[in-house]
Amino acid sequence: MNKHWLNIGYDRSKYPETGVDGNLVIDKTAHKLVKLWQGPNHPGVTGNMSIELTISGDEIVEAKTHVGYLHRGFEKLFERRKYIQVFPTCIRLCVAEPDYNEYNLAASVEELSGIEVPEVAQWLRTLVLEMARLQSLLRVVPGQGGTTGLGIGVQWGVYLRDLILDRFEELTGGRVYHMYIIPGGVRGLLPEGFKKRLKSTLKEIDEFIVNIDNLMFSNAVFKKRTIGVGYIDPTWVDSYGIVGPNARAAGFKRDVRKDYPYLKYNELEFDPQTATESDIYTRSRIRWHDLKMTVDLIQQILDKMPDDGIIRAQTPNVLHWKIPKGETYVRSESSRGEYGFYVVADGTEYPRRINLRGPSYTHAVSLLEHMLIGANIADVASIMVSLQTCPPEIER
Amino acid sequence: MKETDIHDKFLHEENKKREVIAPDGSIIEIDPLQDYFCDARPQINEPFKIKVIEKFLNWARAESIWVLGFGTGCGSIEIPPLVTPRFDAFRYGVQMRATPRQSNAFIISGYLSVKTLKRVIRSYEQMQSPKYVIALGSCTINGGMYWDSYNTINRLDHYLPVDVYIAGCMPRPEALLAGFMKLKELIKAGKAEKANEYIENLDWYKANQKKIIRDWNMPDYNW
Amino acid sequence: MSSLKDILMPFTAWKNVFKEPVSIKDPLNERPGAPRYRGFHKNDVKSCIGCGTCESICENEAIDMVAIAGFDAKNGDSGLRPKVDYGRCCWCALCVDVCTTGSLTLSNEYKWVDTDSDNFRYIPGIDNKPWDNNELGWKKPGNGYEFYQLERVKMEELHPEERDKSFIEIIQGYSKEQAEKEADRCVECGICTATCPAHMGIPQYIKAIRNNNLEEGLRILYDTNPLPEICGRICTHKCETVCSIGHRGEAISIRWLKRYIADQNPSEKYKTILETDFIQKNGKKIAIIGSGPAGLSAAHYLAKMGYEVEIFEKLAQAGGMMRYGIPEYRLPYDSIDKDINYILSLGVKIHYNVNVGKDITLEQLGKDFDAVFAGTGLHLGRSTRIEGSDHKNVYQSIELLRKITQGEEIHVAEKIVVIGGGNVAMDITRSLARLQNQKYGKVQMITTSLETEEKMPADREEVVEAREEGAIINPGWAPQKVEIQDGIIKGLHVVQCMSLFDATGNFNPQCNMENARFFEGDMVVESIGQGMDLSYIAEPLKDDIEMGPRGRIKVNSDFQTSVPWLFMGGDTIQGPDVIHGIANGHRAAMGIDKYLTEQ
Amino acid sequence: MKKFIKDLSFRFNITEIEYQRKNLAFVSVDKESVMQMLSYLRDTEGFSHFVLMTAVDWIEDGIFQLTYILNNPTKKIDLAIRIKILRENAEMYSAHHLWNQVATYQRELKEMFGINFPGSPRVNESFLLEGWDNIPPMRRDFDTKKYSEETYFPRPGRGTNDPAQHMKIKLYPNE
Amino acid sequence: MEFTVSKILWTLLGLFIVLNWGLIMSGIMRKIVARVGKRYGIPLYQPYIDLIKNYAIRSQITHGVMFYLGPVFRLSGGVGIFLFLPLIFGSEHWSNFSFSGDLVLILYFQFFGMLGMALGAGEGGHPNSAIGISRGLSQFTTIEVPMTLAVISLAIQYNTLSIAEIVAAQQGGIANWTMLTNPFATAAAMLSLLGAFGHSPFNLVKAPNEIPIGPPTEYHATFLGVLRTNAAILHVVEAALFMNLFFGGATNWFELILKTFLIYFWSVFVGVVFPRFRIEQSVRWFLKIPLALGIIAIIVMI
Repeated sequence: MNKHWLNIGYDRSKYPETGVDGNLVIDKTAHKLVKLWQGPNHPGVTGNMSIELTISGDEIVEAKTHVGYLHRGFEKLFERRKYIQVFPTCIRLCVAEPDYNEYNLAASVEELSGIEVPEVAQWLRTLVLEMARLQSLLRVVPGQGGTTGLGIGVQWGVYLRDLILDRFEELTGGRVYHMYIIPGGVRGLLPEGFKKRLKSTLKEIDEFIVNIDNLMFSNAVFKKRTIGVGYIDPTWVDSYGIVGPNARAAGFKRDVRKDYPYLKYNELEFDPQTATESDIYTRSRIRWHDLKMTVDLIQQILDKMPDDGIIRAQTPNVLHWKIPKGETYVRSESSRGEYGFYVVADGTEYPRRINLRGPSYTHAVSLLEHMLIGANIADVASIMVSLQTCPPEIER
Repeated sequence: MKETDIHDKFLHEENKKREVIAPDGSIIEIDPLQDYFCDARPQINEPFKIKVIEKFLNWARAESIWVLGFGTGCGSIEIPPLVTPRFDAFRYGVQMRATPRQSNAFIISGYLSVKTLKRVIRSYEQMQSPKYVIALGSCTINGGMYWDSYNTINRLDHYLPVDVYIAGCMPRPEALLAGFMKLKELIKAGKAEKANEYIENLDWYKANQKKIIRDWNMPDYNW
Repeated sequence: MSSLKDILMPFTAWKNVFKEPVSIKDPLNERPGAPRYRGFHKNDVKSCIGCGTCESICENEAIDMVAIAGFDAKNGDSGLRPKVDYGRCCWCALCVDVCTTGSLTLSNEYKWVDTDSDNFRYIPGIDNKPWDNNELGWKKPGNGYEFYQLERVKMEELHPEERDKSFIEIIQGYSKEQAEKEADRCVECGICTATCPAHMGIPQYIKAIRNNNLEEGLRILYDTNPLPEICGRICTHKCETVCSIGHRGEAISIRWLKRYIADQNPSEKYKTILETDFIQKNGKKIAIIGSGPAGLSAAHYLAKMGYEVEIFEKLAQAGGMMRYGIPEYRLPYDSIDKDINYILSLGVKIHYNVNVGKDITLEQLGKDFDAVFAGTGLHLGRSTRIEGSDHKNVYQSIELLRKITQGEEIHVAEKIVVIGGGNVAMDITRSLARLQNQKYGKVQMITTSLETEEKMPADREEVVEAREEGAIINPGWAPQKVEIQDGIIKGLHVVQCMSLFDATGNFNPQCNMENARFFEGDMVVESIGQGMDLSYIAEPLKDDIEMGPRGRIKVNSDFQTSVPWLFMGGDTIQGPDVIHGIANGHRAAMGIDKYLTEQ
Repeated sequence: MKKFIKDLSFRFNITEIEYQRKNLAFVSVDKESVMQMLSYLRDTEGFSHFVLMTAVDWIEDGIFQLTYILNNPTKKIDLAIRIKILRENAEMYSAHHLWNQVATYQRELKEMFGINFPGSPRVNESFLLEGWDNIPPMRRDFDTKKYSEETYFPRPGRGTNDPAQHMKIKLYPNE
Repeated sequence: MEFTVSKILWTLLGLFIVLNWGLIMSGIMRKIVARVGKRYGIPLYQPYIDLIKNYAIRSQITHGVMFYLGPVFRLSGGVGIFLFLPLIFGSEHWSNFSFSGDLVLILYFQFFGMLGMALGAGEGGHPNSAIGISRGLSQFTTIEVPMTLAVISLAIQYNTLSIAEIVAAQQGGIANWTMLTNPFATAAAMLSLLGAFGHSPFNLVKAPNEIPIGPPTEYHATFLGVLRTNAAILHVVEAALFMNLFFGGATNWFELILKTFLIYFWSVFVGVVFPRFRIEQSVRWFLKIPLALGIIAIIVMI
């Protein structure tokens, strides 16, 4: 921590005091603390969630995450939908990157029923998943600047994300909810001229990567706001279930694509970056590296994938598709980290249970509550965005 | 169980009637729901009597729509594209505001869980009239994807008066812009008086709202 | 920490101020959806058959099937059309992908703003919408993308070389895996049920196969059809002609699935499965004339209702045309016996070799029994009445078939010409071909018909199989004269047949006399339809019976004639085919029950 | 993997083993030994990453199945542990002391299934729902469609026809 | 200083022009910022419509008397500066009520609005308002320090506290502008100007992300209209003040418009590309570089 001669009262007598168990002792009747709600109606909160802050001055002494504003009872709804009907439903589990839901559902259903996905469909899936990561990162990387008031980067990023969404629209017929990776395969081949258009979009993104580096990562004020703030201790990584870029920024090289290769990731060359500083800046920087890597991956996919072929394995009639009894856990690497579906099939046309393990579940609840203690209220939004939380996947 | 009893059951400790000792030693009885909130029954806000002036004001209202930045559902993911270069809704006088007090349009971006609905109602009531509600997507019309979910409402018009519906799941930014255009049309024609409709039928709306929001914990109308 | 670079670099962002903004100039009008975009629904109502598959796949119950003025229910079209609720739709387009006919598509239009939430519901294709003529939008993807198998599971058949000498059954039947795979193709729309004359619960028993619950399947079969073994082999499967899967692929082989259920259930368990071990008798007696499908069907349902049923059969064995008209290679006698034996086991008595009208009069039956059901069928052959058709070697197919069944020796010439294009013609062609093969070691059959290849009434596979077995099928010729030299048939003169019906729809063949051919043959078989023999209805009674058009007896919807105790059904009334007979028998049985209970 | 599970079954009473993939196995153990097993796996076997825990309602057997999925990031294998507990008065030992995020999972399970975890922090606070006074919604005997229809004003004017029934009415009403 | 009817009318006319220029200027600035973000941005007249819209809101909630008075104080702060600020050098009509000690009064008025706002926002009862205003006050205090130092340096340099005289001393070409004659004071003041205009990196007070949206959280309708009116006036007069003090003043309206635009643009230019400081960071920053520059400016002048 930087000690500064102007830091008057930095060493002020601590209020509240630290108790024997190491937690702060908060006397809520003392009327010295202020309750402050961040959210749900708050531009600095990702999605629709809220944090109940107990503050003393500018410092947070207690934080409680409140979720459930987006709770739709998905897991209950799945129980009364056939497997094919789960497919359009499960996408809405996370609006930022819906494709990982599609893939995880499809992969688990295929694994349980023993279906082989055709070659070209696997490539298309890989492409779509990487495009989904790209569009998500295009929102999140500049979004970190946005939380501290650097709105320009967000403008550029969201514009480029829109270009990716245009490509999605061409390929899948949907803008945000693509509904493309269906159990058995995918729902269409690349349209005419798609590769060319995607590559020109990638070129624009290359330019953006440089621009955002200039604007954000070599920005004195941004550095000041983010370096050393929102530190995640490496020991927390396992005890709080931290995955993805957040874990990589803390020095753990965890990437499902590398560790448990799925689809065509075995045939692609990439190297996820790690760092050890583990603050907001580093996490953001890791995401920026991911962005570069994703652009590169898409280039590789486009060059390597076949152009034509069967796009969907013949499945049983989807109107009454019974999956044999069994359980599985299928994971993939979303832009936020390990994203998994735990599927229990009971031999009927309806799934017994589909449970989502979203990275935000641990990041935004237990970890965030822990990280916010002692933070400045102005940094809450930055910290939350740096964890890249996505409330719908917590609440489902 | 009667509905009031249900609401009482979930009444938070800090909202219950109690006695407190004032600094001077006197005992004051407080009813937080009455004392801590503005809960006066709202009044209908008549349009300006002189037609020409009202028309002019309506033009201004139509050309300056301040939207509350409250992303209630999936549809909120299409708000950033709307206010960024691609679609640039600023050109049409649409701007985002962070506080309900200064906003006059509320985009209900898709499904509303009961928990959010409570906050939405509060935010809506804090907005100043004339205020408008734009309902986005299937979920607000008839439940959409979540028509059989135990935690999402099916019909928004039972809880809030809605000016414009936009079909889609989710509607694209262009559709949203078209919705704004429609809203502008309505405002300019003087037809967007749903805020008064809400006040006229306040009891009906309140009954509907209270039917599903068990954890009510606020006065009937909170400004 | 913060170098000068960190302060200056961000200012590079200002270079954008000199660039043209990237905003879409007019986002409201400039941006159509992508060619594949999933927008609002379109429906080609003409090709839609209202099967409701879109409704059943929709996870949001967004689609209602509603009746539309101007689209009446008819064979293969329920008259319903989907109505979409945009308060539910999630634009997943599963309804498009599953649509059996491909009529449902999505346009690429996506803007729909309204002030009234009740407006977001419409019937695509009926209610006019701005996007009705949008060419673009989501359509069924190709490249192997199907939600259900469009091709049938192939039925095991004997090779032509194996089958063309003997009368053993050609069709092998489905194995369990095959049957389940075939049953899996069904989308449970139920369009077929209305077309089936017996209105069998087809989707239900197919579902029973999928669930491997064949006992349940048998129960469903017997609800409407007491001859599943027989029907499962030789039914004319009108249901398959309307099957919704058949619009884009091959119809479900409903008939084979039915047979699968019947085959898999052992006959000794029938009574237990169908819960007919004990039937409460009601003491009333019914006589049934003829043990064809109609008679057996009526007997089954009446017996099940508790009536004493006695069947009077002219021939030595039960089954009527099923036994005597259909060759064994299509319908083995074992199968007939299995069905008939079950019906007899319900307490139905059968009197063989009793010719009503000769051995006992119809009036007598009317007096002895509470009601009489006559399902006498069409057992008289029809002649072309062309020159030379009275020769002794010109035969009626129906008689030949009967004789083959009865095991009588028949005349089999070396070269045979068959006239007729129906299933019976194919039956006799193929039977004679077998006999020729046995006798001469080769097949020399020519079958000709008035109808052209496309319009031949015979089942397609019959024609194909007949050809596989060596017969020449040469349709589209009108027979003119049987060439007879020295009392021996030399062949058949034919001319090209141009059309069969005139403008008013009456049968009036037009021929092109220029184009004539001569089919060589020593024997001619006529197979151009059958006639009924109603001679058993004797005088006093005959006057009481009202006749309908085309020499048929008039019956009401309960198959009751104008003589209250006399019910008639089967080929004499409707048909000719088995399933109509079964349906008639069932209906008549209920009519008899109604008639007797109301008395 | 197989060898590892074999070793594990010497230490703990493992009743069922299913190998779903080469790096994912499901094992069933009894309720009593699960906490011991979890801490053994975490501390000794390197299963340091707690992936998820959830419950499955097997209402026909009257049990809840609790599933803990653990991941070994170095060996890259997953082990799922299944425990069956009685549905009535369902209660399970809390594992919040092993991983910090477990408390959240347990809070959700308490709310959604009604499984109690005595000692787990904030376990009785509502997590996703607010003002819920019905049976826990994720239990299979809770009918979400019925609840939704009773509570949330279904829109009138909807009605559908079954094609087969409709054709019967139109084409052969008496048969 | 004479209070004649014509003087008052001229002043009101000036106020009207300043208000309009303020609104147009904010429109232009937002368009420029939009361009950096690669979009077209609002129509130029959007601030007018927003203003009319705000006044056209039908219902209003009040939280008490101070809540009412807050915007009024704020407006009087802005108008106060205007009243005592000579706009056009040498013009009889456009020098308003400037007098020999107007600089001190203006410095006071700068703070006056903020204080009024604090009272009103406090009564609004919203925690965000309260936190926002406490941040605002602490930041503003630190902004005032270098600003005041710069002014003192100027007072030493020109030996006067009258703006008109300071402007007069700068006439006769760029070389005479304070910008060149007293660069340290100008630098200190220009840096503190960044804070005064409330653009990033010093806009945590009203930051939408960290604390939505600070003091005006509860203000709406007419209140907000008044605040926005004030903002339009304030932006021009603050810029005009700096123009007078450091950039040679203006001898005609065109010069005024150009110079105020450029001065205001300076804060936008910096603000667009930097995120905002946390409040203690910005306080620390102001107490470092601008303060040092201010002290140097004084030392140099002495």
